Amino acid sequence: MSRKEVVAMLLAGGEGKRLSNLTKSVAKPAVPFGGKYRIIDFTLSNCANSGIDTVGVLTQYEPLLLNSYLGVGAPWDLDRKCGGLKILPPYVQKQQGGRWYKGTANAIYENICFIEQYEPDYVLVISGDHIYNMDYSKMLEEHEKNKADGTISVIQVPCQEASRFGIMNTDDHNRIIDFQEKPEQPKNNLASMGVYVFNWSLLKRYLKEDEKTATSSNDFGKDIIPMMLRENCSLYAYQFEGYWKDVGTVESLWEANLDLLDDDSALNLKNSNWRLKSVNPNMPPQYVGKEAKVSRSMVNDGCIINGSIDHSVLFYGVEVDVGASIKDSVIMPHAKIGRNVKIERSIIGEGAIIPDGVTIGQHDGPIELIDQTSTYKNDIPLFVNERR
Amino acid sequence: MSRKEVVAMLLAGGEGKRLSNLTKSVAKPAVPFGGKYRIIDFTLSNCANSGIDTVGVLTQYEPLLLNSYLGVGAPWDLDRKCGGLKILPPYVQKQQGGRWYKGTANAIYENICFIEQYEPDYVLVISGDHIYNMDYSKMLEEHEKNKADGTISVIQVPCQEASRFGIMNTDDHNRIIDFQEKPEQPKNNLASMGVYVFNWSLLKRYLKEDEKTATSSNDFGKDIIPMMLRENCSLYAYQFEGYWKDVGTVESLWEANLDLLDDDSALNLKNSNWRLKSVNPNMPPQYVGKEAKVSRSMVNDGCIINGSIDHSVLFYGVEVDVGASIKDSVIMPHAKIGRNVKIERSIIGEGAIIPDGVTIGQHDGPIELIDQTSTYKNDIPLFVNERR
Amino acid sequence: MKNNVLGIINVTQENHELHALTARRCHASLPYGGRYRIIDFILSSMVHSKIRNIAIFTPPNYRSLFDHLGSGKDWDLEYKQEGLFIFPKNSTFDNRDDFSVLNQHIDYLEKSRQEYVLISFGSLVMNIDFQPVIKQHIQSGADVTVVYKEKEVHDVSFTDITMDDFQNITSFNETDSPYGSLDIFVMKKDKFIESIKTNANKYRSLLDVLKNCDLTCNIKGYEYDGYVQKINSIQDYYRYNMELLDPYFLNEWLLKPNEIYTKLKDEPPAKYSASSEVKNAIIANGCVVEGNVENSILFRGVHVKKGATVKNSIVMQKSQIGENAELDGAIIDKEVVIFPYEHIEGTPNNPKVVTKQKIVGEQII
Amino acid sequence: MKNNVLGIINVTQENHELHALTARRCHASLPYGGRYRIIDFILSSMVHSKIRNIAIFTPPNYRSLFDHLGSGKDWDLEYKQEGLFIFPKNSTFDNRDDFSVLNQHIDYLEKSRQEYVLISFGSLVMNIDFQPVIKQHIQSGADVTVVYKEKEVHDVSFTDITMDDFQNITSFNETDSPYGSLDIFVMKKDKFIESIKTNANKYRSLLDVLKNCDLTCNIKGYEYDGYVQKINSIQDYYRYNMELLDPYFLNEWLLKPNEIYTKLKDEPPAKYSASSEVKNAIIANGCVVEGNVENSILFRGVHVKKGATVKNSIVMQKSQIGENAELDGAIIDKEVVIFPYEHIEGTPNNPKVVTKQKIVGEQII
Repeated sequence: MSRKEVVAMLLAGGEGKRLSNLTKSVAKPAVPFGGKYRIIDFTLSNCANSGIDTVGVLTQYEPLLLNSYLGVGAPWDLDRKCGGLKILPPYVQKQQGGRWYKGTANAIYENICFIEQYEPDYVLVISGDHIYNMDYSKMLEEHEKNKADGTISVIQVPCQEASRFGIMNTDDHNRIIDFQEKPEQPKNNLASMGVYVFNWSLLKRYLKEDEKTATSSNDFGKDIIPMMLRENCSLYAYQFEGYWKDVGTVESLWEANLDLLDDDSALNLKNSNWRLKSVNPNMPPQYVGKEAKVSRSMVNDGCIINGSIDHSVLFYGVEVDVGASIKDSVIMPHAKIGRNVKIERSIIGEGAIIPDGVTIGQHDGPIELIDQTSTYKNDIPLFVNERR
Repeated sequence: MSRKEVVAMLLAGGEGKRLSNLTKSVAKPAVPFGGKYRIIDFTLSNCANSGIDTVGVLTQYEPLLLNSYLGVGAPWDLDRKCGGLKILPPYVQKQQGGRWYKGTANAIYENICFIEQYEPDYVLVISGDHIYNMDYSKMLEEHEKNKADGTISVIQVPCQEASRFGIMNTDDHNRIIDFQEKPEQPKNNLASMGVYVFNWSLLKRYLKEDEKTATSSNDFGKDIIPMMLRENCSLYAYQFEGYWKDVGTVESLWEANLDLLDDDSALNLKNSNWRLKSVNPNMPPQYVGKEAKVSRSMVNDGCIINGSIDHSVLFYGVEVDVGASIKDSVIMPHAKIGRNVKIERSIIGEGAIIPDGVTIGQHDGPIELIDQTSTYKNDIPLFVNERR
Repeated sequence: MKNNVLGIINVTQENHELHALTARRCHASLPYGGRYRIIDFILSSMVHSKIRNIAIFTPPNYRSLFDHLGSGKDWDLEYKQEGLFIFPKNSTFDNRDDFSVLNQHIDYLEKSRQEYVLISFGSLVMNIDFQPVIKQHIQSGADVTVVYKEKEVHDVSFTDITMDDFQNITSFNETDSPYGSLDIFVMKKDKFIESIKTNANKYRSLLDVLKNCDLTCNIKGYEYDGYVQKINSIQDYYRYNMELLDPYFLNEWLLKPNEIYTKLKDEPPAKYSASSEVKNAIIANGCVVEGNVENSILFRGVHVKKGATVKNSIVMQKSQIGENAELDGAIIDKEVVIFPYEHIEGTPNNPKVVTKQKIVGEQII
Repeated sequence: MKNNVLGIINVTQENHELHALTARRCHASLPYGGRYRIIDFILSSMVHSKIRNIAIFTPPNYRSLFDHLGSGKDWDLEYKQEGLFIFPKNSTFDNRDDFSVLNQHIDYLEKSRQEYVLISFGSLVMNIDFQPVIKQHIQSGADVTVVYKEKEVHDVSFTDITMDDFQNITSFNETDSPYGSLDIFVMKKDKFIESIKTNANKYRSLLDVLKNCDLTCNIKGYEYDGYVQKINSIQDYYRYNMELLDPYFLNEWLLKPNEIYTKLKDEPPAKYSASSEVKNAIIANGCVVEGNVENSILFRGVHVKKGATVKNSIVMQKSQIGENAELDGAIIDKEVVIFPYEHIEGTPNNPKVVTKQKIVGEQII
């Protein structure tokens, strides 16, 4: 086994509770995004495009679909002879049964052996829940230049939102002097993106230390980083400029999808030097019919559009019948939208069959999410899932 | 998703307790065999060579190495656009925790959804613990010809061993009239090989029925087959001729390895029409030195032989130093055998480093197994595992 | 389950009528239907018919075909021993000489384990299940089985065949027969090899042999009643692409359970801007549509800029249609750049072809 | 982590001295060391040096090389966009004309995203880490960096170079220089493309350009002090293979941390029977040894039958040595059958070559 300079550990066990029924049977990183992707495609493509070829993916919640989506990593060029993508589930023992990772730090702790076999200098800890294109190799360069013990990637957030994040206070050289996890009174607006680089030998020591602490929640933000700061480790902030979003809620998921339609979006999917890689199902090209109207939208292979679409994102194989109109919405794969259906400000779940004439969502209403449990007047099911 | 005529379900969760420390950290199907293979290569190659391209592999005990060995099935040509190899572990839920499959039948029951998506006519149930080359398509032909509900593959075993197996009693047309699980007084010597073909629609009914029975051990041999016979299902025996071995014990594993050295062995590894497929690590060719002697043996890539080898099987990367002699033994990958070591009737575990001058095993003794726990005089460790 | 048939696709024959589109690629790799290459159709049909060992004999200008097919993975043809094999013809061979190129690689045919061969000559667009053909061939005991169709009005390029009442083919030379051969043959591999070896000097192709043999061998027909296209001219190319805009034909290959495989790429979904107007169009991923598109087919990565109009046209991969440019009745090959305000016009019977990587018009600075 | 270098392996040049072994394969696909092909060495060296976009320019008889390399997966070169690209030379090109074949595929060079090229001409057997070469090239600011070695007695086939005290190369034409160029060059891709474009008509190769240019450009040397072989004759081939039986040389490629990749096959382990006698031999998987083997190299799937003796010989894939046959000083190519009791003898200076698929002797029934 040859050495690797960096090993990436990708936390992909998120339940995504606030994504409601979208994560009822899939882990959050596997939620469809952007017309043809799944959320985890962003971080995996980031690794591949940054030249990191060894990625451990830590799964736990509803891993079946995610596992089969990831396979051996070939869609992200991570099917490598040495290293590559490896799925690291918490596993079941006969006597003790199984249990989930106790926290983000515990997840890495439990896989120390996996990391050790590559004798890395650095470990990159990332999360599979975020939408962003980032060249981790630049962050690693900074980390090396600073001779840091750890580097945390940060992004400027609007001040009023700062209290939702872990906030960094840095000196003039970007060295972190103070870290507040979701502070009520944030001292500034530099939020942690949950992207960490650590010197592996040092991190290993802290992980072991943390594991011994019974009261610890075994979390990077709550335990490891504060402990490192207390002990005067040199932690640096690396400021990221660009699009970054934690799609943790139905609203933010909807918003991030529609952000892609903005011509000035900082998130460029067409950059041939930073290809967003994904599993590509084989589908015929889309057909736009004689009575169709499509504007300000992204539409994927396999769609058949006979209605009108405005400011919306349509995934694989969506069919929109005559007279239907879709506005400010996200339509997940293989949904069938019946005649004269009106959809606005909604997310329509995978495989939904929306009966003729139905109206969903309204111009000034909240974001509607249509899934298997949604019903229409008198409990008639609105979502008829024909796919197995 | 297109239909599949047959789906194979491969039971690969075996603990292999009687294989002692060989299965301490790997599932039995992943135990090395035959100089370069793992036991599960046989059943997976059987599937591929029989034209079965959809295989669910049911794992549970120590699945990590097995999972990474299986990947997406490419080494067995089972990396297919539709179907292919899928790993089906019992998985952990947050609230309930995880639990193992209750029995062989329960393992299939829990994966009814997996099978259903292919709408198969037949399900082939096989076990990853056995050494044999078998064309399942011929068994399926027989099954169709008999218009059977189920077909069980059988092999003639020596009468004195019959009580270790499930024994079939058949009429003149090979229809099973009676089944005895490990009978004290076997009525004949037709033993079940644990290879079953069932009509899927019927099996599904019986699996559901069985699951409702609280007292059932949810096992094919103990519960499903007897229930089907009681209810007059037409079950047929399919007689297999050829080499078949359940390598359940250290002795039988040792024996099956040495069986390969027999020039008349019914198990042919060189048959180009029935290639035994496997993960092939990249290793240089073997080097046989000036003072070496090799006879009646199988030696794999990467070995460096300077001692003498007789009637033995050497896996990848074994090094045998000058003056060492190995007889009637199995040497697992990357073991290093020191100067003047004498080994006889032994299995040397993966990565063992046997110090100079040691003697292991004797001409008329039991089969010695050298593993991480083995010690030599005064508790000096005999097995120095340098591999991570 | 297991299939005992070796697939052979011989696309070595060139067609000078198509020269404007095939000067820098071979016929079989012509882009088709917004996303495919012509080879995808026969190849996918073979794969769905459970043929998993396939040899493609290509003309010397095979690089585009080769780049398209890669390892065969996207057609589910990546196997350890079998799978997809590509044998390019040396440029010194005669264009029509099928037998000598086969003869050159006869060792591949001899080594393969299959008992039968299914041979397809030429580049047909069809989605056919070969399993009933193979089944009929084995059950009938015929020496050769030939797939044919009942001809339609515009089917002028099929070899006419005549048959007796038992579907035995009695002649390949008849004119005005209602039946045309698709030049798809099934036979025993041994017989095929023998035929190549004995006839390589005398005849140029299997069809030549069948035409000239004394017909003591038993040749059976198999009728195919599905949709099939044979593209022999620029007009054919234009018409058959345009037919896909008719939902009937679209269904024939879009919605059949046996999908047509093609090379998969990491292209983002197509993007439509506020100013786009699109009617009756097939549009592939990676396109950006800011202008008007009507009765047209856009391949992957085409950019139709603001104010541009693409009408009754076919635009291949990565071409750019500049602001306010107008196309009507045009076939725009790959990576063409049309500058703003340019007009390109053709008719269905004489579509205007703009060749690969051409730059049309001058930049106005 | 990321590497900004495009690898180019140009193996278009043929060598008539090796004709007995290269009549039906190209030089780069010569079997070597029991398990490898010559191309494996430079290719693996590039992969271990983190170069992941590699083009191989091959002669017209490239099929054996092509079958060997497949999709590049076994060399860890299967990527979605980059990886391994094979460009066969058309048979009409002049044998020594490197530039025109590169010029023909200049679009590939232009489209690739890398900033530097590392070009290797010829088929060297070596296990080299190119990363220090690339690093030196970038840090030195040289226009071109050339890898050279201090010549040993039998190194007659390297281009002699002279250098000043700062490793600047001052001439490529010197004879009797103690240094020989390995014809491995690092330069900016743009400069390389420019050089091809401007010199394709005037010069035939990069080396030609360097030899003839006025040396206003700065050419630096990089000394390689590891093991390297350049196989230019049957004697070289024999000697360099035999050298592997010396543990010192064996270590150089067997035990280095950067393994030499090659095509992986499902061959069972080698099998030795009760009657086998083997001394000082390299033996690949799939062999069956029932006779005597001494000071020899057996490739995959060789069968040495009872009573046969293979001494001081090289036997390539799947050849069969019949009962009581005797080889000494022989090179037996692939799939040869030697009948029982045949004797084949050669000497280290004049090894006896038996060509591919030949059958030697008559069957005694």
